[in-house]
Amino acid sequence: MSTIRFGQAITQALDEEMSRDPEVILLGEDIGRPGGSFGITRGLLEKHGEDRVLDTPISEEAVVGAALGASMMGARPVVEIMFNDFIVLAMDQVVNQAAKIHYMTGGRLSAPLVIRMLCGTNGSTAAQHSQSLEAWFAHVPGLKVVAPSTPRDAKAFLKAAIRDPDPVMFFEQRMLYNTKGEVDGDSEPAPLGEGLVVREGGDLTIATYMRGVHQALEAAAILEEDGISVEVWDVRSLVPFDRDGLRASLERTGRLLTLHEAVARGGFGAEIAAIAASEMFDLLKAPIGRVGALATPHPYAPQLEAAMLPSVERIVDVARATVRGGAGVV
Amino acid sequence: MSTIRFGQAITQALDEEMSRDPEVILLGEDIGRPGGSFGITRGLLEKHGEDRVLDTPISEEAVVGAALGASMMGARPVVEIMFNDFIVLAMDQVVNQAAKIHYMTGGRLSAPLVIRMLCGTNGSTAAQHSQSLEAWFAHVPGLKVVAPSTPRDAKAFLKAAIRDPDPVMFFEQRMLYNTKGEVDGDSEPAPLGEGLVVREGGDLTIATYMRGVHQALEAAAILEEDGISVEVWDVRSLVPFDRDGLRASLERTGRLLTLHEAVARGGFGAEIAAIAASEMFDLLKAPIGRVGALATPHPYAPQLEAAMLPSVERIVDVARATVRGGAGVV
Amino acid sequence: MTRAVGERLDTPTLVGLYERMLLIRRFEERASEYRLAGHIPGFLHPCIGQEASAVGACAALGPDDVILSTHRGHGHMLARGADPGRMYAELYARVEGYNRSKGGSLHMIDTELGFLGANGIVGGGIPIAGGAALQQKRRGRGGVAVSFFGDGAVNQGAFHEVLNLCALWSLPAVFVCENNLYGEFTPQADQSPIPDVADRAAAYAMPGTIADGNDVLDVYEKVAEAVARARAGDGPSLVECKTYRHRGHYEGDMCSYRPEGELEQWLETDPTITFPARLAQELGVDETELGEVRARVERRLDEAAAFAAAGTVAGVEQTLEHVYADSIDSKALR
Amino acid sequence: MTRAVGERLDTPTLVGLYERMLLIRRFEERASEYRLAGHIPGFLHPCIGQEASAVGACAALGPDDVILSTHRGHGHMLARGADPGRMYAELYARVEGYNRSKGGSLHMIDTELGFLGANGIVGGGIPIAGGAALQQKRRGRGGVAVSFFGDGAVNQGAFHEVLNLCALWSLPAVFVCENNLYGEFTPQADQSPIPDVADRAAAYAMPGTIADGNDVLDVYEKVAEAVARARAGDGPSLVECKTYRHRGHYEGDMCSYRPEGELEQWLETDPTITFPARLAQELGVDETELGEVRARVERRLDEAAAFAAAGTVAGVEQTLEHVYADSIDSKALR
Ligand SMILES: Cc1ncc(C[n+]2csc(CCOP(=O)(O)OP(=O)(O)O)c2C)c(N)n1
Ligand SMILES: Cc1ncc(C[n+]2csc(CCOP(=O)(O)OP(=O)(O)O)c2C)c(N)n1
Ligand SMILES: [Mg+2]
Ligand SMILES: [Mg+2]
Repeated sequence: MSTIRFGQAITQALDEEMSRDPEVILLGEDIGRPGGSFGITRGLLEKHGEDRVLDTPISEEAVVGAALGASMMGARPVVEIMFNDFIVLAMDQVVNQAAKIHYMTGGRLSAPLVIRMLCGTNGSTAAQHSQSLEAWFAHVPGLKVVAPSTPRDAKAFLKAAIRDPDPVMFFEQRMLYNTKGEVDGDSEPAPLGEGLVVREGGDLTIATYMRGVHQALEAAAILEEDGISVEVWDVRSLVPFDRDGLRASLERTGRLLTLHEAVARGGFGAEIAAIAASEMFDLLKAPIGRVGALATPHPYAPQLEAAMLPSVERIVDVARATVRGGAGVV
Repeated sequence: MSTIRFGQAITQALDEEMSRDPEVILLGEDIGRPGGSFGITRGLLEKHGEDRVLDTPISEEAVVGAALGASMMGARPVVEIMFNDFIVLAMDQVVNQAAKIHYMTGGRLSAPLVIRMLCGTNGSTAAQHSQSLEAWFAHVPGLKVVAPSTPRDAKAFLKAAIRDPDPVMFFEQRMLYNTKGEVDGDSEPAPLGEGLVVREGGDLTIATYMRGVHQALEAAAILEEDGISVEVWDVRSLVPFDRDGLRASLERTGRLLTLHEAVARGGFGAEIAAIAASEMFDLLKAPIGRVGALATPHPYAPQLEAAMLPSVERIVDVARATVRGGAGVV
Repeated sequence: MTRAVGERLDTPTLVGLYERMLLIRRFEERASEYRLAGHIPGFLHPCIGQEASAVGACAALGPDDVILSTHRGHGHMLARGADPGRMYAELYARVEGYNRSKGGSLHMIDTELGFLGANGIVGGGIPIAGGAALQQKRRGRGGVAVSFFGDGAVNQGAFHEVLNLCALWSLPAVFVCENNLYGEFTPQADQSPIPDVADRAAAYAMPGTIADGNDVLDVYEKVAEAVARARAGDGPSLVECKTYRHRGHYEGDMCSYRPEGELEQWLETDPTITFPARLAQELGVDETELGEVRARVERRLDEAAAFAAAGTVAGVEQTLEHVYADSIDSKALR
Repeated sequence: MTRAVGERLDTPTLVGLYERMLLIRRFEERASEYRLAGHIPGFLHPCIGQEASAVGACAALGPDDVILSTHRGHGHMLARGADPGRMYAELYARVEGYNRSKGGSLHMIDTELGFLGANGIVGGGIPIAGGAALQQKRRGRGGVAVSFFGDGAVNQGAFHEVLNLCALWSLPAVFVCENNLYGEFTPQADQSPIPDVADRAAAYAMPGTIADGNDVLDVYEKVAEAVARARAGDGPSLVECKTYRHRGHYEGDMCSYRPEGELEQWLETDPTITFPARLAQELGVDETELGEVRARVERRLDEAAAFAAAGTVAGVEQTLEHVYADSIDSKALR
């Protein structure tokens, strides 16, 4: 057991899986000797060789395609996409090809690849380097979508994703890279598809993921002083989604607030809210609170971006309104 | 007033707008002399000239980019994307560029272009020619998203979209192309952002768009025999979304069912459900029903595809369960 | 063209090439009929007229090689040796079909033959082929990956990115462009400023050659050269096959966009007519033998069609199968 | 290189080119300081070392021409004549900035100068440039569209699609590749099998030329030729400028990936040193005059920085402005 940064947990997962399975290969821009734009793959080329850590041209579509084709023939490729804003350049390979290959072929081919993507803002990174696009992929049958909030989960889920027989979209929020947490040395993969109660409470469930979990915990501490007891439920895996976990939490609290850094409109929080309002309606005692980014592109100016992004204050406000019977505010 | 097909309404809108404004130009694959894969632009090259009806190579990204660049300098381009499944190849130009240009530039540039896309299945068109991807674009601030259900709306909204100062994603469902309806000769554009009560009812609101409207009407007729009075509310414009219209309908019915051909998980129905459960919770007397395609790629076999797609029977079942107090079923 | 047909391959092999071309031709002609008779839903893009490029290219391949194809893929698949019965079964949407009725014409595969898929997206198979070539190289058994695509696809960004990547990494890929002069209803000349796709190879420092796409042996030889180069570790090549589709872009297209006389001119080099003529003339293959070939093809296709017609219609519970390869279905399928 | 500098342009113009290069150099050096001092959030990609290609190319343009740029766009913008004050104001995130503080370095524009934007997406500006060229052609006033991009961007699909489209339609576009030998931390040789980007022009039947990217006059002349061709209706060209960035990919990058001695070698052709030396040597421009240029640049930048520092911070209510160009905000903004 050691305390490491989120980014290091990713590195460890890659390293350990590469050591375990020679078919695990990495592809991405600048991931070779430079170790990637965020240093995640540092040392891996030296350790595992040039033919397993493939530094690519700036050709996102070809790179994802290369991973896909190799995966269909037995490789276990992990692609690094520097910012999820750039995955738009490879959407055909992700959405029309990788996601559908198993189904279209009646189960005869599959695409066990992982696409690791940085997401979220790093502060004034503006409109094209800050988005959180996970909701798109949850709408595409055939893809799995993972969004860890801690080093432990990042490591265990990335290992699971690499061993998973299906294409997995793996989101790594930039603001979490330097957060720390405990991780086992040679940890096992954790099964995808299970949420986690991170903090127990009786009045309100905040269903969230990635950095939202940390913001929710902060908000929960503030709300506790108000006498509002918040349960923080870490979604962790958008697809598969842990309906049972959500239900169990709502049975305890009866109230729901969804939270993510992605734009609220059409975000995955809408899906969670819809599941609750459809399948767990009888448990709901209050309007569902929704917190996400405002429906604008990311502004460059820090104060504007702060206004656009979900903040602990906004979470607290919406949580109060939800519990005290006001309408849910986005 | 004349009765024309949906496809003809699109053609008329293009033709009339081209006659009105010389800056309206068309771009797309095979749209020139051949008149497009579905005949929508037939005759327009001959009438308006080769320099306004631009038949392009198979280069979706360059084509959308061409429209975007021209629009930023004063043109009013309308792009035809043969199937919305192919827009994935132009996502950077749509999502990172066109959607954000106005905001990123502090309002100094804008991108008044329209992207017309065929969507939905035409029967066994399988996994890469059948999708309904409108929800993605509703999640992208800066885009407007329109999804008409009748020839009249198709014409009036396309005209509005062409005159609109922002990028508009315009969805045309394949199965509607041959449906007929009344349309004014030289009709005016209709403002984007208003839903429409297509049928009044007191027990249940079906919020839907495109072909869903027609299926909902069929279902409503069947449900009427059961004594269930259904209001069919045509969303028409996903962005801007008519919250007031939804609220007014829920005030009458107190129950909601969302319906679209797109995959239910993460579809725009989830956003509608979330809005209702958050902002109109007090109006809700029952779990929200959700009907959409199952979360699979589109199968080729007709009977499998029929099972995957929303059917009138499924709508009726979910509507009954909703009104009679059962849980909402996807 | 002037080289004798018998110079490179023996007579049975040459007759085999003819048989395969004819199988493709008749498979497609019958598919068109079966579609009109209501047995086949969805799209059909016949490759009638282009049989020589499919058969010539696949004749240059070995068992370890893999293929990525296009929307016009029946010919490539049959040329590779696929079973027309399972193909018709797929078109008929039967469980016995190659894709268990989930793919249809646009997504057909044969994993045993390394046929990794037709594709509904123009250019969509090219990146996958690049990845397949990468894995071939990693395997180190000398296998290559062949990517078929049309003249229209070469204007897609994917073409460019993948040729660059494969050349950069010296991957064993062979890019076969079937230039049939049209993308849908639009002539190639209205889609690209250069007539010869092969001329684009230089941008990636790879060889680009032009084959007479209606001459099965010319295609065979040019592709064989590219394959040899790839197997030797010398990297990818681009081979352009000049050919023509006799029928419409898809079944139902009336081809009103064609200049008069164009089809007629191409019919003169119809490979299913010119090639057996050469076999007869140059090698003395007689009408009896050619007649046997024709009869064998019809018998095979009779059986294939019967197999398809007798196939099983999937139960609707299968709708939710195969979305994911593991069995998380109950959780992920909503 | 051997042609005398005075052969083509008069002395004041040449001195002006120097001044503009120096303005860019000092703008970037100061921006780096201002960033360290905490005035500038977000990314900064300095173009230090590449001033000659920006200034040479923009010198060939007229008022109707438009420009699309990259993440490394400050130089292009200043070369075009933009106001360093409004640029710093944008970097400082002030309302007086070119983008009202909503864009920052990566998205800066100057609509009056036809500078239609830096871009955060590698290759993302190229398709927009194609569209701008289309509109220039439709306008019929002889305007061209210039697209700047790096050696890394030429492996993006967009590059290929757009060059094909523009050549096909004979659009008045000029594609200027600034080949600085690296994409981020990876050498060009590890990204493409051909060293000269200009060699890719042939794939689109357009001229491809190589300029010494550190020689402002060579760039000027090659780009001027391409512009003339475009204005004449003869279609697009590709001009490759061989150059080098002295600093890291972004501010903060320590350049550990560079071979020893490489930077030093390029410093010898630093355009902000070699060009004034030539002006002195060949045209007798004296140290006083050059000193005045330097002083003027510093004064301008002092004022620019002061303007930025005195700028207004947008109120948070402006967060929701400019999402849409019409006033549907209350409806669409959720
Ligand atoms: C990305 C994409 N764009 C457009 C289409 C529609 N489409 C199908 S086939 C075709 C023409 C392809 O031309 P070519 O590559 O020459 O192949 P051919 O049909 O001639 O064999 C087009 C435009 C598509 N399937 N995918
Ligand atoms: C689509 C996309 N992929 C990756 C990046 C990250 N990135 C930013 S600049 C850059 C290198 C670009 O190299 P080049 O085109 O040569 O321009 P230079 O930085 O050398 O000026 C990369 C990979 C990006 N911004 N966009
Ligand atoms: Mg073709
Ligand atoms: Mg570079």
